[in-house]
Amino acid sequence: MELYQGSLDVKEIFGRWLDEESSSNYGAYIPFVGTIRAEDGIEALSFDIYEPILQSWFDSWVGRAKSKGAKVKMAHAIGDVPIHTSSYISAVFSPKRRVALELIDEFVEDFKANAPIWKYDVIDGRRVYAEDRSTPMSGSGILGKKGDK
Amino acid sequence: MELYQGSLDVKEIFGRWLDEESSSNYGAYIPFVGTIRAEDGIEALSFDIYEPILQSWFDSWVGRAKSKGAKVKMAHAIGDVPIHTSSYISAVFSPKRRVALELIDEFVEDFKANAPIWKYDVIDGRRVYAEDRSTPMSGSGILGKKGDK
Amino acid sequence: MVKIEFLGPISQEPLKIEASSLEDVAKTLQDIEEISNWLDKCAVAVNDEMTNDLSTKLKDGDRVSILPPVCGG
Amino acid sequence: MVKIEFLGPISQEPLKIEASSLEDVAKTLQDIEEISNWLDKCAVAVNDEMTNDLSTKLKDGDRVSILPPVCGG
Repeated sequence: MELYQGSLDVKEIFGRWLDEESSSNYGAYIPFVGTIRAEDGIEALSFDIYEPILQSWFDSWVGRAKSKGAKVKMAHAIGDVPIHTSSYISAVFSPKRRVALELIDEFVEDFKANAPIWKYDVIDGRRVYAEDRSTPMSGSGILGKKGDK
Repeated sequence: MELYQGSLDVKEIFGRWLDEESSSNYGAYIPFVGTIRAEDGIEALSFDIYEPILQSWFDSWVGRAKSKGAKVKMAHAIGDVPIHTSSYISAVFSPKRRVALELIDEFVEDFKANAPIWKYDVIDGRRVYAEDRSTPMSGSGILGKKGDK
Repeated sequence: MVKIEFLGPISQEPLKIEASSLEDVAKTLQDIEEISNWLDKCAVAVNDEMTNDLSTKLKDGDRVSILPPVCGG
Repeated sequence: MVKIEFLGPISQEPLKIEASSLEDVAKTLQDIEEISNWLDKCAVAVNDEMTNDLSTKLKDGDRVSILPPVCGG
Protein backbone atom coordinates (compact mmCIF):
# COMPACT_ATOMS: atom_id res chain seq x y z
CA MET A 1 0.00 0.00 0.00
CA GLU A 2 1.34 3.39 -1.00
CA LEU A 3 0.13 6.83 0.11
CA TYR A 4 1.27 10.04 -1.59
CA GLN A 5 0.82 13.73 -0.91
CA GLY A 6 -1.15 15.02 -3.91
CA SER A 7 -1.71 13.49 -7.37
CA LEU A 8 -0.33 10.06 -8.20
CA ASP A 9 2.38 9.52 -10.81
CA VAL A 10 0.22 6.95 -12.60
CA LYS A 11 2.78 5.83 -15.20
CA GLU A 12 5.51 5.34 -12.62
CA ILE A 13 3.26 3.29 -10.35
CA PHE A 14 1.77 1.20 -13.19
CA GLY A 15 5.21 0.44 -14.61
CA ARG A 16 6.81 -0.34 -11.27
CA TRP A 17 4.02 -2.74 -10.31
CA LEU A 18 4.39 -4.41 -13.72
CA ASP A 19 8.14 -4.81 -13.13
CA GLU A 20 7.67 -6.07 -9.57
CA GLU A 21 5.56 -8.98 -10.83
CA SER A 22 7.39 -9.50 -14.13
CA SER A 23 8.58 -12.98 -13.16
CA SER A 24 5.71 -13.96 -10.84
CA ASN A 25 3.97 -15.82 -13.68
CA TYR A 26 0.66 -13.99 -13.40
CA GLY A 27 -1.35 -14.08 -16.62
CA ALA A 28 -3.63 -11.13 -15.88
CA TYR A 29 -2.85 -7.66 -14.50
CA ILE A 30 -5.82 -5.34 -14.08
CA PRO A 31 -5.22 -1.87 -12.68
CA PHE A 32 -8.05 0.50 -11.87
CA VAL A 33 -7.05 4.16 -12.26
CA GLY A 34 -9.31 6.78 -10.67
CA THR A 35 -9.05 10.30 -12.06
CA ILE A 36 -10.68 13.49 -10.77
CA ARG A 37 -13.46 14.61 -13.10
CA ALA A 38 -14.19 18.26 -13.77
CA GLU A 39 -17.75 18.75 -12.54
CA ASP A 40 -19.81 21.19 -10.50
CA GLY A 41 -17.08 23.83 -10.76
CA ILE A 42 -14.61 22.06 -8.51
CA GLU A 43 -10.90 22.77 -8.94
CA ALA A 44 -9.73 19.67 -7.06
CA LEU A 45 -10.83 16.96 -4.68
CA SER A 46 -9.08 16.59 -1.35
CA PHE A 47 -8.68 13.47 0.80
CA ASP A 48 -8.16 12.66 4.46
CA ILE A 49 -6.97 9.13 5.23
CA TYR A 50 -6.84 7.26 8.51
CA GLU A 51 -3.84 5.10 7.79
CA PRO A 52 -3.89 2.47 10.58
CA ILE A 53 -7.36 1.21 9.66
CA LEU A 54 -6.72 1.58 5.92
CA GLN A 55 -3.67 -0.63 6.40
CA SER A 56 -5.69 -3.34 8.19
CA TRP A 57 -8.41 -3.14 5.56
CA PHE A 58 -5.76 -3.54 2.84
CA ASP A 59 -3.99 -6.37 4.68
CA SER A 60 -7.23 -8.34 4.88
CA TRP A 61 -7.55 -8.00 1.09
CA VAL A 62 -3.98 -9.19 0.63
CA GLY A 63 -5.00 -12.38 2.47
CA ARG A 64 -8.25 -12.75 0.57
CA ALA A 65 -6.42 -12.37 -2.77
CA LYS A 66 -3.71 -14.79 -1.71
CA SER A 67 -6.30 -17.47 -0.98
CA LYS A 68 -7.27 -17.22 -4.67
CA GLY A 69 -3.63 -17.28 -5.85
CA ALA A 70 -3.81 -13.57 -6.62
CA LYS A 71 -2.18 -10.34 -5.43
CA VAL A 72 -3.58 -6.85 -4.82
CA LYS A 73 -1.78 -3.51 -4.79
CA MET A 74 -3.02 -0.04 -4.03
CA ALA A 75 -1.94 3.60 -4.06
CA HIS A 76 -3.92 6.64 -2.90
CA ALA A 77 -3.44 10.37 -2.66
CA ILE A 78 -3.64 12.46 0.53
CA GLY A 79 -4.64 16.12 0.36
CA ASP A 80 -5.53 18.05 -2.79
CA VAL A 81 -5.73 16.35 -6.19
CA PRO A 82 -6.48 18.74 -9.10
CA ILE A 83 -9.03 17.78 -11.78
CA HIS A 84 -7.76 15.51 -14.58
CA THR A 85 -5.08 14.04 -12.33
CA SER A 86 -5.33 10.75 -10.43
CA SER A 87 -6.06 10.08 -6.77
CA TYR A 88 -6.31 6.30 -6.76
CA ILE A 89 -4.82 3.20 -8.36
CA SER A 90 -5.54 -0.32 -7.30
CA ALA A 91 -4.58 -3.48 -9.13
CA VAL A 92 -5.05 -7.22 -9.16
CA PHE A 93 -2.56 -9.77 -10.46
CA SER A 94 -3.76 -13.33 -10.99
CA PRO A 95 -2.77 -16.42 -12.95
CA LYS A 96 -6.22 -16.49 -14.56
CA ARG A 97 -8.46 -13.81 -15.99
CA ARG A 98 -11.77 -14.79 -14.32
CA VAL A 99 -10.29 -14.48 -10.83
CA ALA A 100 -8.70 -11.15 -11.77
CA LEU A 101 -11.88 -9.69 -13.30
CA GLU A 102 -14.01 -10.68 -10.32
CA LEU A 103 -11.45 -9.61 -7.74
CA ILE A 104 -10.85 -6.13 -9.16
CA ASP A 105 -14.61 -5.50 -9.06
CA GLU A 106 -15.01 -6.70 -5.46
CA PHE A 107 -11.83 -4.94 -4.32
CA VAL A 108 -12.76 -1.57 -5.81
CA GLU A 109 -16.35 -1.74 -4.54
CA ASP A 110 -15.29 -2.71 -1.01
CA PHE A 111 -12.70 0.06 -1.14
CA LYS A 112 -15.41 2.61 -1.94
CA ALA A 113 -17.59 1.30 0.89
CA ASN A 114 -15.10 0.58 3.66
CA ALA A 115 -11.72 2.25 3.20
CA PRO A 116 -11.38 5.01 5.85
CA ILE A 117 -10.91 7.88 3.41
CA TRP A 118 -12.88 11.13 3.38
CA LYS A 119 -13.43 13.21 0.27
CA TYR A 120 -13.86 16.96 -0.02
CA ASP A 121 -14.70 19.16 -2.98
CA VAL A 122 -12.28 22.06 -3.34
CA ILE A 123 -14.14 25.14 -4.55
CA ASP A 124 -12.57 28.61 -4.41
CA GLY A 125 -9.85 27.10 -2.26
CA ARG A 126 -12.36 25.89 0.34
CA ARG A 127 -12.78 22.21 1.33
CA VAL A 128 -16.39 20.99 1.46
CA TYR A 129 -17.09 17.46 2.72
CA ALA A 130 -18.62 15.37 -0.12
CA GLU A 131 -21.34 14.11 2.20
CA ASP A 132 -23.87 13.24 -0.52
CA ARG A 133 -21.36 10.92 -2.21
CA SER A 134 -20.13 9.27 0.99
CA THR A 135 -21.20 5.91 2.39
CA PRO A 136 -21.46 4.86 6.05
CA MET A 137 -18.96 2.05 6.68
CA SER A 138 -20.14 -1.46 7.63
CA GLY A 139 -21.43 -1.50 11.18
CA SER A 140 -22.17 2.23 11.29
CA GLY A 141 -24.75 3.65 13.66
CA ILE A 142 -24.14 1.62 16.82
CA LEU A 143 -23.43 4.71 18.91
CA GLY A 144 -26.62 6.38 17.72
CA LYS A 145 -28.91 3.62 19.01
CA LYS A 146 -30.78 4.57 22.13
CA GLY A 147 -29.68 1.66 24.29
CA ASP A 148 -30.95 0.47 27.67
CA LYS A 149 -30.63 3.86 29.32
CA MET B 1 -7.06 -1.01 -32.38
CA GLU B 2 -3.34 -1.70 -32.56
CA LEU B 3 -1.58 -4.83 -33.79
CA TYR B 4 2.13 -5.45 -33.23
CA GLN B 5 4.63 -8.04 -34.39
CA GLY B 6 5.75 -9.79 -31.19
CA SER B 7 5.45 -8.71 -27.55
CA LEU B 8 3.70 -5.50 -26.60
CA ASP B 9 5.49 -2.52 -25.06
CA VAL B 10 3.03 -2.44 -22.18
CA LYS B 11 4.27 0.73 -20.48
CA GLU B 12 4.32 2.71 -23.72
CA ILE B 13 0.79 1.64 -24.62
CA PHE B 14 -0.62 2.18 -21.12
CA GLY B 15 0.96 5.63 -20.88
CA ARG B 16 -0.04 6.74 -24.36
CA TRP B 17 -3.67 5.71 -23.79
CA LEU B 18 -3.63 7.59 -20.48
CA ASP B 19 -2.32 10.70 -22.26
CA GLU B 20 -4.79 10.39 -25.14
CA GLU B 21 -7.70 10.61 -22.70
CA SER B 22 -6.09 12.98 -20.20
CA SER B 23 -8.60 15.75 -20.86
CA SER B 24 -11.61 13.57 -21.79
CA ASN B 25 -12.95 13.78 -18.24
CA TYR B 26 -13.22 10.04 -17.67
CA GLY B 27 -13.14 9.09 -13.99
CA ALA B 28 -12.16 5.44 -14.44
CA TYR B 29 -9.49 3.82 -16.63
CA ILE B 30 -9.25 0.03 -16.40
CA PRO B 31 -6.68 -1.73 -18.55
CA PHE B 32 -6.46 -5.51 -18.75
CA VAL B 33 -2.90 -6.73 -19.43
CA GLY B 34 -2.48 -10.33 -20.59
CA THR B 35 0.96 -11.87 -20.07
CA ILE B 36 2.26 -15.23 -21.28
CA ARG B 37 2.60 -17.67 -18.37
CA ALA B 38 5.39 -20.21 -18.19
CA GLU B 39 3.60 -23.55 -18.17
CA ASP B 40 3.84 -26.97 -19.79
CA GLY B 41 7.36 -26.26 -21.00
CA ILE B 42 6.38 -23.68 -23.59
CA GLU B 43 8.91 -21.05 -24.61
CA ALA B 44 6.34 -18.72 -26.17
CA LEU B 45 2.82 -18.48 -27.46
CA SER B 46 2.21 -17.49 -31.04
CA PHE B 47 -0.82 -15.79 -32.58
CA ASP B 48 -2.51 -15.58 -35.97
CA ILE B 49 -5.01 -12.78 -36.45
CA TYR B 50 -7.58 -12.21 -39.15
CA GLU B 51 -7.59 -8.44 -39.11
CA PRO B 52 -10.69 -7.49 -41.18
CA ILE B 53 -13.06 -9.37 -38.88
CA LEU B 54 -11.16 -8.39 -35.74
CA GLN B 55 -11.60 -4.77 -36.83
CA SER B 56 -15.39 -5.17 -37.28
CA TRP B 57 -15.63 -6.96 -33.94
CA PHE B 58 -13.71 -4.12 -32.29
CA ASP B 59 -15.74 -1.42 -34.08
CA SER B 60 -18.97 -2.93 -32.76
CA TRP B 61 -17.53 -2.67 -29.24
CA VAL B 62 -16.57 0.96 -29.82
CA GLY B 63 -20.25 1.61 -30.58
CA ARG B 64 -21.47 -0.41 -27.61
CA ALA B 65 -19.10 1.45 -25.25
CA LYS B 66 -20.08 4.82 -26.73
CA SER B 67 -23.75 4.13 -25.99
CA LYS B 68 -22.72 3.92 -22.31
CA GLY B 69 -20.60 7.07 -22.48
CA ALA B 70 -17.43 4.96 -22.41
CA LYS B 71 -14.49 4.19 -24.67
CA VAL B 72 -12.60 0.94 -25.40
CA LYS B 73 -9.05 0.47 -26.68
CA MET B 74 -7.16 -2.65 -27.60
CA ALA B 75 -3.71 -3.85 -28.63
CA HIS B 76 -2.67 -7.39 -29.58
CA ALA B 77 0.48 -9.19 -30.66
CA ILE B 78 0.92 -11.13 -33.92
CA GLY B 79 3.42 -14.01 -34.10
CA ASP B 80 5.61 -15.23 -31.25
CA VAL B 81 5.35 -13.77 -27.75
CA PRO B 82 7.91 -15.18 -25.26
CA ILE B 83 6.84 -16.17 -21.74
CA HIS B 84 6.61 -13.33 -19.18
CA THR B 85 5.97 -10.77 -21.91
CA SER B 86 2.56 -9.45 -22.94
CA SER B 87 0.39 -10.33 -25.92
CA TYR B 88 -2.75 -8.38 -25.14
CA ILE B 89 -3.93 -5.13 -23.61
CA SER B 90 -7.46 -3.88 -23.66
CA ALA B 91 -8.88 -0.97 -21.73
CA VAL B 92 -12.08 0.80 -20.83
CA PHE B 93 -12.45 4.50 -20.03
CA SER B 94 -15.70 5.68 -18.48
CA PRO B 95 -17.01 8.59 -16.43
CA LYS B 96 -18.19 6.18 -13.74
CA ARG B 97 -16.65 3.13 -12.14
CA ARG B 98 -19.64 0.73 -12.32
CA VAL B 99 -19.88 1.09 -16.10
CA ALA B 100 -16.10 0.63 -16.43
CA LEU B 101 -15.97 -2.46 -14.19
CA GLU B 102 -18.84 -4.16 -15.99
CA LEU B 103 -17.64 -3.21 -19.45
CA ILE B 104 -14.06 -4.46 -19.01
CA ASP B 105 -15.44 -7.84 -17.91
CA GLU B 106 -17.85 -8.15 -20.86
CA PHE B 107 -15.30 -6.81 -23.34
CA VAL B 108 -12.53 -9.21 -22.28
CA GLU B 109 -14.88 -12.23 -22.16
CA ASP B 110 -16.36 -11.49 -25.58
CA PHE B 111 -12.84 -10.97 -26.90
CA LYS B 112 -11.84 -14.45 -25.69
CA ALA B 113 -14.95 -15.97 -27.28
CA ASN B 114 -15.27 -14.08 -30.55
CA ALA B 115 -12.13 -12.25 -31.63
CA PRO B 116 -10.68 -14.04 -34.70
CA ILE B 117 -7.31 -14.86 -33.15
CA TRP B 118 -5.66 -18.28 -33.05
CA LYS B 119 -3.20 -19.32 -30.40
CA TYR B 120 -0.30 -21.77 -30.67
CA ASP B 121 2.09 -23.15 -28.08
CA VAL B 122 5.71 -22.78 -29.15
CA ILE B 123 7.70 -25.82 -27.96
CA ASP B 124 11.18 -26.55 -29.28
CA GLY B 125 10.56 -23.91 -31.93
CA ARG B 126 7.45 -25.71 -33.23
CA ARG B 127 3.96 -24.14 -33.30
CA VAL B 128 1.17 -26.36 -31.92
CA TYR B 129 -2.44 -25.12 -32.18
CA ALA B 130 -3.87 -24.64 -28.65
CA GLU B 131 -7.02 -26.50 -29.60
CA ASP B 132 -8.01 -27.53 -26.07
CA ARG B 133 -8.04 -23.89 -24.93
CA SER B 134 -9.87 -22.58 -27.99
CA THR B 135 -13.57 -21.77 -28.27
CA PRO B 136 -15.82 -22.06 -31.34
CA MET B 137 -17.06 -18.58 -32.28
CA SER B 138 -20.77 -17.68 -32.07
CA GLY B 139 -22.67 -19.36 -34.89
CA SER B 140 -20.09 -22.10 -35.42
CA GLY B 141 -21.05 -25.40 -36.98
CA ILE B 142 -23.49 -24.34 -39.70
CA LEU B 143 -21.41 -25.92 -42.45
CA GLY B 144 -21.23 -29.21 -40.57
CA LYS B 145 -24.99 -29.71 -40.43
CA LYS B 146 -26.26 -32.34 -42.83
CA GLY B 147 -28.81 -30.16 -44.65
CA ASP B 148 -31.54 -31.06 -47.14
CA LYS B 149 -29.22 -32.97 -49.43
CA MET C 1 -9.91 7.50 31.01
CA VAL C 2 -10.69 6.67 27.39
CA LYS C 3 -9.73 8.88 24.47
CA ILE C 4 -12.33 9.56 21.76
CA GLU C 5 -11.03 10.70 18.36
CA PHE C 6 -13.17 12.10 15.56
CA LEU C 7 -11.94 11.37 12.05
CA GLY C 8 -12.33 13.09 8.68
CA PRO C 9 -14.88 15.89 8.46
CA ILE C 10 -16.07 15.88 12.10
CA SER C 11 -14.55 19.07 13.43
CA GLN C 12 -14.23 18.13 17.03
CA GLU C 13 -11.07 17.89 19.08
CA PRO C 14 -10.39 14.57 20.86
CA LEU C 15 -12.23 14.04 24.15
CA LYS C 16 -11.10 12.18 27.25
CA ILE C 17 -13.96 10.58 29.14
CA GLU C 18 -14.66 7.96 31.77
CA ALA C 19 -16.18 4.89 30.09
CA SER C 20 -16.12 1.16 30.74
CA SER C 21 -17.85 0.14 27.51
CA LEU C 22 -18.93 1.57 24.16
CA GLU C 23 -22.40 1.97 25.67
CA ASP C 24 -20.95 4.57 28.02
CA VAL C 25 -19.30 6.29 25.07
CA ALA C 26 -22.62 6.33 23.20
CA LYS C 27 -24.44 7.92 26.15
CA THR C 28 -21.82 10.64 26.51
CA LEU C 29 -21.60 11.47 22.80
CA GLN C 30 -25.38 11.53 22.35
CA ASP C 31 -25.47 14.44 24.76
CA ILE C 32 -23.02 16.57 22.76
CA GLU C 33 -24.98 18.58 20.24
CA GLU C 34 -22.21 18.93 17.61
CA ILE C 35 -21.61 15.18 17.62
CA SER C 36 -24.97 13.54 18.19
CA ASN C 37 -26.16 14.13 14.61
CA TRP C 38 -23.17 12.22 13.23
CA LEU C 39 -23.65 9.09 15.34
CA ASP C 40 -26.30 7.29 13.26
CA LYS C 41 -23.99 7.17 10.27
CA CYS C 42 -20.61 6.67 11.97
CA ALA C 43 -18.62 3.48 12.41
CA VAL C 44 -16.46 2.79 15.46
CA ALA C 45 -12.98 1.42 16.06
CA VAL C 46 -11.36 0.58 19.39
CA ASN C 47 -7.58 0.80 19.30
CA ASP C 48 -7.78 0.82 15.47
CA GLU C 49 -9.89 -2.35 15.35
CA MET C 50 -13.33 -1.92 13.77
CA THR C 51 -16.24 -3.12 15.91
CA ASN C 52 -20.01 -3.14 15.64
CA ASP C 53 -20.60 -4.47 19.15
CA LEU C 54 -21.92 -1.83 21.53
CA SER C 55 -21.13 -4.02 24.56
CA THR C 56 -17.39 -3.89 23.83
CA LYS C 57 -15.58 -3.31 27.14
CA LEU C 58 -13.09 -0.47 27.47
CA LYS C 59 -10.17 -0.08 29.81
CA ASP C 60 -8.06 2.84 30.89
CA GLY C 61 -5.99 4.17 27.99
CA ASP C 62 -8.16 2.71 25.23
CA ARG C 63 -8.64 4.81 22.13
CA VAL C 64 -12.04 4.98 20.40
CA SER C 65 -12.24 6.33 16.83
CA ILE C 66 -15.43 7.67 15.29
CA LEU C 67 -15.47 7.20 11.49
CA PRO C 68 -18.01 9.18 9.45
CA PRO C 69 -19.21 8.10 5.96
CA VAL C 70 -16.32 7.46 3.56
CA CYS C 71 -15.62 8.04 -0.10
CA GLY C 72 -12.17 7.04 -1.28
CA GLY C 73 -11.05 6.77 -4.88
CA MET D 1 -16.78 -18.97 -58.81
CA VAL D 2 -16.55 -18.44 -55.05
CA LYS D 3 -13.30 -18.38 -53.11
CA ILE D 4 -13.07 -20.35 -49.85
CA GLU D 5 -10.33 -19.32 -47.37
CA PHE D 6 -9.29 -21.32 -44.32
CA LEU D 7 -8.05 -19.27 -41.40
CA GLY D 8 -5.70 -19.94 -38.50
CA PRO D 9 -4.63 -23.54 -37.92
CA ILE D 10 -6.49 -25.18 -40.83
CA SER D 11 -3.65 -26.02 -43.20
CA GLN D 12 -5.52 -25.89 -46.44
CA GLU D 13 -4.87 -23.60 -49.39
CA PRO D 14 -7.81 -21.51 -50.64
CA LEU D 15 -10.28 -23.28 -52.93
CA LYS D 16 -12.30 -21.89 -55.83
CA ILE D 17 -15.63 -23.61 -56.26
CA GLU D 18 -19.01 -23.14 -57.93
CA ALA D 19 -21.61 -22.33 -55.28
CA SER D 20 -24.79 -20.25 -55.20
CA SER D 21 -25.31 -20.46 -51.43
CA LEU D 22 -23.54 -21.52 -48.25
CA GLU D 23 -25.46 -24.80 -48.50
CA ASP D 24 -23.48 -25.56 -51.66
CA VAL D 25 -20.27 -24.67 -49.85
CA ALA D 26 -21.21 -27.00 -46.99
CA LYS D 27 -21.85 -29.90 -49.36
CA THR D 28 -18.52 -29.45 -51.11
CA LEU D 29 -16.47 -29.05 -47.92
CA GLN D 30 -18.12 -32.01 -46.19
CA ASP D 31 -16.67 -34.20 -48.95
CA ILE D 32 -13.08 -33.08 -48.36
CA GLU D 33 -11.55 -35.31 -45.72
CA GLU D 34 -8.99 -32.83 -44.37
CA ILE D 35 -11.69 -30.20 -43.87
CA SER D 36 -14.85 -32.06 -42.90
CA ASN D 37 -13.71 -32.69 -39.33
CA TRP D 38 -13.29 -28.95 -38.75
CA LEU D 39 -16.75 -27.93 -39.91
CA ASP D 40 -18.76 -28.64 -36.75
CA LYS D 41 -16.68 -26.17 -34.78
CA CYS D 42 -16.01 -23.52 -37.43
CA ALA D 43 -17.74 -20.18 -37.92
CA VAL D 44 -18.30 -18.63 -41.35
CA ALA D 45 -17.90 -15.17 -42.85
CA VAL D 46 -18.94 -14.01 -46.32
CA ASN D 47 -16.87 -11.09 -47.60
CA ASP D 48 -15.63 -10.56 -44.02
CA GLU D 49 -19.14 -10.41 -42.58
CA MET D 50 -19.94 -13.12 -40.01
CA THR D 51 -23.06 -15.15 -40.73
CA ASN D 52 -24.85 -18.11 -39.19
CA ASP D 53 -27.43 -18.46 -41.95
CA LEU D 54 -26.79 -21.47 -44.17
CA SER D 55 -29.22 -20.16 -46.80
CA THR D 56 -27.02 -17.10 -47.46
CA LYS D 57 -26.83 -16.61 -51.24
CA LEU D 58 -23.46 -16.28 -52.93
CA LYS D 59 -22.52 -14.59 -56.18
CA ASP D 60 -19.54 -14.76 -58.46
CA GLY D 61 -16.44 -13.35 -56.77
CA ASP D 62 -17.71 -13.75 -53.20
CA ARG D 63 -15.19 -14.76 -50.58
CA VAL D 64 -16.10 -17.26 -47.85
CA SER D 65 -13.89 -17.52 -44.74
CA ILE D 66 -13.82 -20.56 -42.47
CA LEU D 67 -12.91 -19.61 -38.86
CA PRO D 68 -11.86 -22.40 -36.49
CA PRO D 69 -12.08 -22.09 -32.64
CA VAL D 70 -10.36 -18.97 -31.33
CA CYS D 71 -8.25 -18.06 -28.33
CA GLY D 72 -6.95 -14.51 -28.27
CA GLY D 73 -5.38 -12.81 -25.31
